Amino acid sequence: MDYFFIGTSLIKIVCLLGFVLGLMNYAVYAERRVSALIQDRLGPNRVGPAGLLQPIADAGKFLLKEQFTPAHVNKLYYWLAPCLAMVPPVITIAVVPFGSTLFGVPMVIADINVGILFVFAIASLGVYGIVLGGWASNSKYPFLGGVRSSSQMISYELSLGLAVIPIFLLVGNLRLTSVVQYQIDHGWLIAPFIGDWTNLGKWLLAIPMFISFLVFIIAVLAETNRLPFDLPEAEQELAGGYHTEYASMKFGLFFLGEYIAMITGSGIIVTLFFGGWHLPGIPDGSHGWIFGLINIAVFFAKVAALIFLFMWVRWTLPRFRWDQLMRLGWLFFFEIALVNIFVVAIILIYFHL
Amino acid sequence: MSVFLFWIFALMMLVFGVAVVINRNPVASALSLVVSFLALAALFMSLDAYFIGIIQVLVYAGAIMVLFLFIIMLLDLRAEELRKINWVASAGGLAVALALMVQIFAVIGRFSLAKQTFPSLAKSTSDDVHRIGLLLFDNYNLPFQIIGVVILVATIGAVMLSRRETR
Amino acid sequence: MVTLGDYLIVSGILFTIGFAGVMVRRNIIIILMALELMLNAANLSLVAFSRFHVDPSGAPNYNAQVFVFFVITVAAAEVAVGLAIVVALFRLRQTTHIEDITSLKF
Amino acid sequence: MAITVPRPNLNWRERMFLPAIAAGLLITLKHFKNMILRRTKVTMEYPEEKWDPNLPEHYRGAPALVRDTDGRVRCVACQLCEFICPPRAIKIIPGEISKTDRFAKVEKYPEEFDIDMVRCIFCGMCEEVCPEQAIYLRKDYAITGFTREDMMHHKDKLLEIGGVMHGVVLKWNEKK
Repeated sequence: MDYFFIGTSLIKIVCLLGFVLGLMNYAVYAERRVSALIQDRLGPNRVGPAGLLQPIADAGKFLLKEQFTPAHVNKLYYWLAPCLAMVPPVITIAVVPFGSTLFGVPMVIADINVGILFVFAIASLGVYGIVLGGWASNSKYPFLGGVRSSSQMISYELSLGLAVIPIFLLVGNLRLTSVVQYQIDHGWLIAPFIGDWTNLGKWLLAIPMFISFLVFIIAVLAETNRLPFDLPEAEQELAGGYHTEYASMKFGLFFLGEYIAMITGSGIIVTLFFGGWHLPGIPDGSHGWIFGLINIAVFFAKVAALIFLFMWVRWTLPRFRWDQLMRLGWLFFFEIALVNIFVVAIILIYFHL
Repeated sequence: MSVFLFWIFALMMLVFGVAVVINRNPVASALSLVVSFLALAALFMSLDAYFIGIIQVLVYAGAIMVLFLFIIMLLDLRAEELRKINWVASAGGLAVALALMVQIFAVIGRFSLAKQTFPSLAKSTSDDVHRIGLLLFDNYNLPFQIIGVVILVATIGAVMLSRRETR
Repeated sequence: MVTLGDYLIVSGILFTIGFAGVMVRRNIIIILMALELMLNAANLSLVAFSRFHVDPSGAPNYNAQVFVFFVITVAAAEVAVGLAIVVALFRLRQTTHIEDITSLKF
Repeated sequence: MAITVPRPNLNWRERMFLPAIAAGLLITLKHFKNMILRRTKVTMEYPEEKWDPNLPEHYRGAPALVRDTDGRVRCVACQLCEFICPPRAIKIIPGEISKTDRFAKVEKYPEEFDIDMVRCIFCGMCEEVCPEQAIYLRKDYAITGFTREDMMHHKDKLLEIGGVMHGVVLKWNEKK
């Protein structure tokens, strides 16, 4: 047993988990502030300076409220569902490389060779929390929310998986660290022509990569139940959807699970399309621990920017209707992602990239 | 350590496998099956088959079981819980199953290689996705294409079967 | 140390559980689930054999893992069609109990 | 009768929806930017920032009784305000001024004058109807209390809010 490996892994797990949980609380705060600013309001600014202690107040409120269990629910599954909703997004963070190296230790908890498949596998378990919550509540609206959620997740997982195949055609590896390394060597995948301005093939490649990015980000929105696709919890139609019967910390777990899923999704998008922790001109952690810290900061800055994008989209676009959502997923994004793979393959062969 | 983990996951898989069969509630059965599959994926990983383990979680736990749950909820099968058990038929079925188990144990008991431990691999992090991909597109190209056709046929069949009769 | 036999025995017990489920239960959906258990028991022994049969280069024999891949794919197709049939049956008979579905023609 | 709204025929560019989505995103971004740069008018942040300097001339806040420059309560307990008050928030118990008093011609004074601020709707009718100009709606708006009893403004409270008002005094004027 390699005690150094175990020790550093434990430290990384504790630090990353703590950081992400903090980030999650502040994502809730940021959501409220951003939504307020977009709607010409001010948002929560009472608790602490500029309202920065609001997340702590919210957490305290969640914890101190009565743990209420309705009489008509299926007790075991009713209590199990919120935990199941929270766990998968937290596990997924394990494979995301959130920094280069710090004191020679790679800044990723588990650098496994099936990285992106692991992400999809665990993310696909996220549906159980919602479906179970809807079913165990034994009530109409939560049940409809759960059924909607399961069909939505099955539909959009296809686009999610197909959208990243072009990347792995380029990289030739499922390991997320090698995706980052490829982007350091060949330019970010959202704009592969950077640094290689005269190569026509890279300019052509930018088009399918952008389509891939669009499909992926839309599928992530659908997977995390963010607003244009938040049909499982549509307040106006389903009175809150799958968490209608939940209160206090059980509701809090559903709520925070959604935000952690958003952070994880942003982290994966950053890793796949925006070069992970890489910023041109900044060396990696092997040149000194200060650069290692800067790399981590760069990664989380990119994640924060994407979270802002998610919030911006949420407070701009209206919700899709149910049949529109299904038609969009099956008849549009699925096909476009499939064609995209062929286009990328042709470009790769023709230009010998 | 690995022995300990093996028995933990094997027991988990078997216990939840039994739970699939004996649960009266179909939703509870389906969820037990998910846990059983997750433990099985862990066993696959203990055999250094990372790709297969992840595919197991992705396809079985993530897609097939969600489909099962979806159908169970759609059909609302809770009413079936109250049915009486046919004890004679159940005992007969169990007897046949036990006979099968005894037979399997006897075969494994006589299998001389079964007492050996697993040989060590050359390097711990072999790129199994790469190797499986090469095999799949090289040696097993025709079966792979046939599988594609099978999935297409299954998709068409599922769509045809679940379409409502229009008169 | 864990031997090949341990994996085979666990796989055998799992297969038996699935078999018993098919024999004992009378709900089509549970029977389909038990079938999945049996398929997975076969997968487990295939992967165990794959790991046991190490090449001279020091890599496991991936042929068996390719088979497992095929089994999983076919199982997915089978479940899709099977559940579609169950839904169609349920529309006609309002039941998923196999003792209620005894006639050959609807 | 149902009216069928015709669906507009979209051309291919509108059918893509992407330009519309981008335009929508730009609109919300403009709002966000204007808020960050403090170009948008927003709700006043009340306890820190008070409305007082900007209150309009005839703002109708809490009703109050006023004294005249000699320190006399101008109210003569005619009970017109009690009569006119739409939510019946005002309750007056008049008291008689004794014949020997200097102000015997006034006859009545308010022994008790209660305004229930839970009921008051700040309509200003009491101010309008008062013949003695004894009740005014002042610019107090932060009227709070923990109980219903706290919200009951008694005579001394009303006089405290009201203060002294200059101007004509009719009945209390000795010369008239």
